[in-house]
Amino acid sequence: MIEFLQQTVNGFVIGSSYVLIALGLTLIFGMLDMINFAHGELLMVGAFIAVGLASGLGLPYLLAIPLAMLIVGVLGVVMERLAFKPLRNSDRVNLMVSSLGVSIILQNAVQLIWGPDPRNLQSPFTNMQIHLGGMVLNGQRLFVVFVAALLIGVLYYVIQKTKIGIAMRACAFDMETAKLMGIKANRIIIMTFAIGAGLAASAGTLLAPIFSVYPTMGVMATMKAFVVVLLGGIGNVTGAIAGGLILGLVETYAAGYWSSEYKDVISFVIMILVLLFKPAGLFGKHVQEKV
Amino acid sequence: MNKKLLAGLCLLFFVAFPIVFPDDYFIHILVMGGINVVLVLSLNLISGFAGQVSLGHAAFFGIGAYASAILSMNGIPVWVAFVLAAVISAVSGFLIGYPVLRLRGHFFAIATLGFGEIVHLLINNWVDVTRGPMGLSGIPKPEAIFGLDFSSKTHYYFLILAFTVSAIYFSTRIQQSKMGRALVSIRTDEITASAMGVNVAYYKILAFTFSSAIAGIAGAYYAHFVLFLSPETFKLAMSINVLLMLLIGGMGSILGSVLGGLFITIVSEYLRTFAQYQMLIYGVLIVMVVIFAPKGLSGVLEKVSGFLRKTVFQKSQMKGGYSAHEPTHSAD
Amino acid sequence: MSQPILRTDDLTIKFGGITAVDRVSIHIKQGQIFGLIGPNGAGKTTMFNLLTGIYKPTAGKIYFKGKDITSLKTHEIVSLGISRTFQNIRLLKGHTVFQNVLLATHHKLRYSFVDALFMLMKFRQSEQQAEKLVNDLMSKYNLSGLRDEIASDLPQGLQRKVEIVRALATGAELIFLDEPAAGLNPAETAELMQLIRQLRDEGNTIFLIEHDMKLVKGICDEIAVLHFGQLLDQGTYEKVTGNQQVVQAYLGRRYKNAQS
Amino acid sequence: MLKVENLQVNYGNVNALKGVSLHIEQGEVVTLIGSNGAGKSTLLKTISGLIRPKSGSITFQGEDITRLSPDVIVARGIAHVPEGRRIFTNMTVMENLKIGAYQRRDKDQLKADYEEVFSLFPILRDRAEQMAGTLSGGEQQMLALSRALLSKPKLLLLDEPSLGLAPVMVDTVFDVIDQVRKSGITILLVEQNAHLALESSKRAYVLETGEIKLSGDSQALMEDSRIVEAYLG
Amino acid sequence: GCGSQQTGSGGKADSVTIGAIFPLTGGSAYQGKSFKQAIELAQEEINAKGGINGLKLNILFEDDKGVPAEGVNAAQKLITQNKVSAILGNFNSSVTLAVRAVTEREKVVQLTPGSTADSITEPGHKYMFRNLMPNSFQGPELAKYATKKLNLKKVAIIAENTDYGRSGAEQYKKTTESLGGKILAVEYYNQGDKDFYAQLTKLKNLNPEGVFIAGLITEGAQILKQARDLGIKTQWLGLGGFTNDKFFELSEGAAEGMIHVSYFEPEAYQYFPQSKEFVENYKKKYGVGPDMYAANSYEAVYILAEAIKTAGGGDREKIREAMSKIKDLPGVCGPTTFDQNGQAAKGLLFVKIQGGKRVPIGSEKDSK
Ligand SMILES: Nc1ncnc2c1ncn2[C@@H]1O[C@H](COP(=O)(O)OP(=O)(O)OP(=O)(O)O)[C@@H](O)[C@H]1O
Ligand SMILES: Nc1ncnc2c1ncn2[C@@H]1O[C@H](COP(=O)(O)OP(=O)(O)OP(=O)(O)O)[C@@H](O)[C@H]1O
Ligand SMILES: CC(C)C[C@H](N)C(=O)O
Ligand SMILES: [Mg+2]
Ligand SMILES: [Mg+2]
Repeated sequence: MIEFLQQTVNGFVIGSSYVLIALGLTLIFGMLDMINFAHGELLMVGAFIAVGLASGLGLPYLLAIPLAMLIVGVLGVVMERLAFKPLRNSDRVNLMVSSLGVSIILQNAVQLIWGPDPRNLQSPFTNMQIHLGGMVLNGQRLFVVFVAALLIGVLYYVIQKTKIGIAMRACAFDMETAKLMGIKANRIIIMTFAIGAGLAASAGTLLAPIFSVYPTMGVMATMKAFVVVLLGGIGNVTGAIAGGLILGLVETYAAGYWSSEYKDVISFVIMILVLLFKPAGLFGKHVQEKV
Repeated sequence: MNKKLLAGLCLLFFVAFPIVFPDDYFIHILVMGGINVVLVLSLNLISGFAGQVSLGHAAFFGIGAYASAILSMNGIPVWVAFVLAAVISAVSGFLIGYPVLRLRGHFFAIATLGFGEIVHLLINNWVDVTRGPMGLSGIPKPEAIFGLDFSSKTHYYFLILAFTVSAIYFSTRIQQSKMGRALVSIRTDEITASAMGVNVAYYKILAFTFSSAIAGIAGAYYAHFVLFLSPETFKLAMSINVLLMLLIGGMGSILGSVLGGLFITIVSEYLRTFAQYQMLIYGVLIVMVVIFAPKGLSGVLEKVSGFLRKTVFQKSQMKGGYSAHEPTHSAD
Repeated sequence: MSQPILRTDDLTIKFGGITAVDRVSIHIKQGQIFGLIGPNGAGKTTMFNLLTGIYKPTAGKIYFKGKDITSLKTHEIVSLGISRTFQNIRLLKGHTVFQNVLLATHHKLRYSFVDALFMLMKFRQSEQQAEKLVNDLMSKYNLSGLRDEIASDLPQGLQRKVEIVRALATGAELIFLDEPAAGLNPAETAELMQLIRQLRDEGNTIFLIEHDMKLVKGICDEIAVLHFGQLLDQGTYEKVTGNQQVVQAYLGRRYKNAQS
Repeated sequence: MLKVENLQVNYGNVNALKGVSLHIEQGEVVTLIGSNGAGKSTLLKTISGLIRPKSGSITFQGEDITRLSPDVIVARGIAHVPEGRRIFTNMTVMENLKIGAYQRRDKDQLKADYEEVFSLFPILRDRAEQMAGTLSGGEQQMLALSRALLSKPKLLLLDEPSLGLAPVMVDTVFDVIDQVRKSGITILLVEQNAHLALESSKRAYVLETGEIKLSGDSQALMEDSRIVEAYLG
Repeated sequence: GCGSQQTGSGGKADSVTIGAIFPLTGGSAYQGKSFKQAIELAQEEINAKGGINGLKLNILFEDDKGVPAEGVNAAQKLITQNKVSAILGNFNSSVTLAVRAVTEREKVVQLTPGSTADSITEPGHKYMFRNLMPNSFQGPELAKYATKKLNLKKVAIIAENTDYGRSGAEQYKKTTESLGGKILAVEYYNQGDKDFYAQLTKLKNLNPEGVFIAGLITEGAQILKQARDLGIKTQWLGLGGFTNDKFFELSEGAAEGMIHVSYFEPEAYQYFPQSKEFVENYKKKYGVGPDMYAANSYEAVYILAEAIKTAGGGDREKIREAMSKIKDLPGVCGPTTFDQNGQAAKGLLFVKIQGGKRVPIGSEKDSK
């Protein structure tokens, strides 16, 4: 029983980290209708910058998080200007390819700058263990859950309660008409990327103390984020939460009770099954095309 | 007529190449390029013609490779194994495509990504059959045929050339038949396609099945050429690379598929000179190509030849055939 | 002339809470020009979508020449001889007029994949026939000059015409036209009416949706009025326009005033 | 109120507008008619800042707005209902309306304005949470009009608002146009339905292949034989 | 034609060229760095001492990215274009095995200082050589040491789902069971996995006396950290892959007390008497101590140099002959003699991490 509870908590916690990874992706995915393969690399760059700030400049971890988010936010904007903006009117698939190019660039640029060695990011919570009725919880992991919840709240507010969220989607759908409505389209897109990249960086900096930091760490993150976003429904924050938690739990139960080799197979199978029965994801609205 | 002449000259060039220029390294790279070209042509059927962007193509390459390797290691002649590999890949393509092709756009892309990873993980974990991460070695070379005994690269070169030409021919026949028109209409607008009498589901599955079969043959060839297989070859990175080749070449274009496959293979090799900057430059190159040539190399070629035609030849109105006009659709 | 080519029985479709088409039973006779009018959102286009298999009805039946086609797929319905145009024109983007029309011959080409692969006689003959059919149709309806133009770049009027010719190229005998006169100027509309009459005279049956009452009045043999998904009235132009409810729900006072 | 002078617009090497001049006074309804491809939509797009003219000037309320960006022009008080409605089909009706009110800061007044729009077009209230893409053509037109009104414009540019509308709906739209005018909003109306357009406007311009060919009092134009033949049928 | 007739002297007669193919980018790049650094050091030393019998040693590096097909292309290029006399490589076993097909066909010696898959030196590959022990060696040795010396009878295994992890785990299991020990569970994970709570939670309840990690540093460090979080207290065991100075730091101290295999320890001069100069030079040049891959690849350059010397130049076939005749050639990791399959027998050490340092506590000879 304790084991089951512990596994459930494990799944929940790891699920929250997936939510965190997926948030920035679902934002850009939903608003701009593009598969951004560079998302995991933004996360990775965020982690490296935090390492640089914390161990290089000796800044406290809690300060390194927002700073890394800021810097990566700017990086996200630069990336959008250089690699995505010129493709705004072209086929979606070109955007995806461009993002692949960007991810290759970032991965290798980071390796050139920082070298290929894995690193650590120190956090005051890393070595904090909380015992709870036979279960053990790690401080940093709880911190992740806490910050994820906070960011989800903020993001949810931005998208649902502010006009910016709608404006983002409007720009994505029809830039010209969005402009006619008085929306400063360029600014909105810049903002979307800044926020999306900042969220990726937050995931990087928060997860870095739990896992380690190396140039290819983003690849897996991108994949997990895709699964989460699709499970929940593209652009849907509630969906990302559900998707992330489901993925976390499924993986954990699969590894804990069945076969750790096949845990990833199981999560992909679940994703595909969900899509077959709910083609727009668990929380996506499926709209029959009107002709 | 002109096009046929050009194609003939190209073929002549490629046949003559290893004889005139017997450099093992170039031949090797051309063989690798050939494998990629066949693979890109196969992806082009489903992603180019039918517009369903797949991120899991490496799976079929892998299935073909493993099927052929395992069969031939169990005593089945390599040539038979080739055929069986195609059939097995086709069947897997059908089984995977059947449910997934109902999904659209990004959903399809990510679902195929998921399937790609599933296949990779199965290859990795089904140790009894695939030897899993230990990899398969001891794969036989193809049996001697038509005076080719596959002791030298050149023999492999002619085999992949034959495969490539067949794949080009196959693709061209599809493109210039009702199936090609159906696929392109599906890519453009599924509802219109069905309202014009096209059985959308059927053609999608058919394209996916053909695509898988050809990818399977490419895989089988790879297995009997490199003579060693291990699961990490057949991962997302490879699916992405094939898709990149297709996009850089020009989605939906047969000529583009050929150009893209060769271009990326050769450029990657060339970039070796840049040592640690190799991948960085590669990334920049990809971004630049999509930005400056969004229709890929075939689009550029089309433009250039269109320009030449206009200015140099002053040729009037082109004859309107289906493939002659659609810019993303140049026949080979 | 009197045998119904198309018949619906209590055709119904619901989207969530909305019943877009509500127990509609109509029948269209062979060789008629049958008009469907009704306020915006009444369910007219949805009717077409049901009849062509794009939507599946929640309830009710559809019969084409007495055959139940309710559960057939869109492409199967086409091959029986029904084709359509779209309210928001759906020509294949970036494709020429010829390519657009040629697509419509798809279901008539009977060659197999092997025929195509080896370019056998059957393949070449079928393809030639299809091309000939398309060329003939285009010259018959004066589109030959536009053969190699990109269809979606043409002016509205011509695009609508291409869509109609494309529908014809399927070999359909029952043709659905969804607001064919929208965006056309009076001169173009007059030309369109001529074309539709010609189609009817050649033995086709036409089922059209239109808001341009001049056109409806000018060519429709029979008219059905849809309102909130339900059949409000059916009959000749005079009959339905005389119906107070129709006037109120659809025609409006300006129309009324113009008439009186 | 609006003054367009010698406006020239090119698409590549196509001359879409070849020196168009026109003016609209405060509170007027002015109609612009012309056949397919004459350049009517191009003119409206240039006014609202979507297209940069090659030469010429646009003055709105005494200020030059020729090269301002669309969002600034909206802020100045010009709303444009584009041809073909261009609603955001991937969003709900309500979200579309919110986008229309994007620049509004006056929350209380905005509430009342939503109500007003819903009373003009009750169907939109019923469909508020539905995806806009599932609306019928006519419903979409109503939405597009409402969306533009919610930006509280001083000048409304309407591009073929009657397209695809049921006769009774055309009535409604033109009634609304009339109401809008009465509420003090100036309107530039582009229409295929020349009859109606001329009827509901005071003055009109006729645009042919990028040039103003005729202009004057709507009433008078309605009797002009050239107009009758080409546009009134 | 195939290169059997070529001298493979890289063109110039006053030098010999060899190719080195390792992962310099991608997921294994952090290991590639060690290879490259040590190889460059060896090259410098050799050339500074006047080369090999007066022949200058050239080394051309290629990146295989850890991908078999890339390795194959690189090998083909080095062999055909650069006409290298021999090939040093690769790291990832799958790449080595794919490249082996090329070197066999082209008849060029391939010496791997980094791949451990057993099948690399299976019979039938004349040109393939290896100067470190295969996976099947360290698993059993560790198992013997753990069961006999450390008295760990109930052990659980967490293994990387690769050749390295799998064969390590299987061999360990077999040996342990044959010695009367018990394997409580074998859990696999994939390279790149980050969270091991699920597997660890399961293991925790089995109360193992020891847990054997058949993996590499990135994931290994995570496993240890996470196990500490979960309060698992056990004797940790590991393969040679943990012989990396980064490991302790990455584990944030959680590796303290772990016992693992090592093929090489800098400053463990009692075990590696030949390594003093190497260790000092390496430290001087790179500021850190060499890890086992550095040592193996450094040694490998000297092995090739010896073969070239015997062959009297860059002739590929002669180099192969010379290789097979090498007998008890002293090297930093111990003497090298290749058996008929090209496998050199080397010993191993057991080290315990104490105060963040690897302290040698014995060798395989102790459990004999
Ligand atoms: N796929 C769908 N999902 C939800 N509602 C739909 C869908 N398709 C149509 N509707 C609704 O059904 C009703 C009828 O729509 P339809 O398009 O048939 O109207 P119409 O009579 O053609 O109108 P118009 O003359 O304006 O084109 C509308 O209220 C529309 O919102
Ligand atoms: N984006 C564009 N690129 C190139 N040419 C264009 C573009 N948009 C319009 N044109 C051309 O400019 C001319 C004027 O077009 P415009 O859309 O302004 O006409 P319109 O009067 O609104 O016609 P309609 O009644 O069909 O709406 C036409 O010849 C058209 O083909
Ligand atoms: C860790 C290493 C000893 C294993 C090596 N990467 C191999 O695949 O053989
Ligand atoms: Mg309609
Ligand atoms: Mg217009």
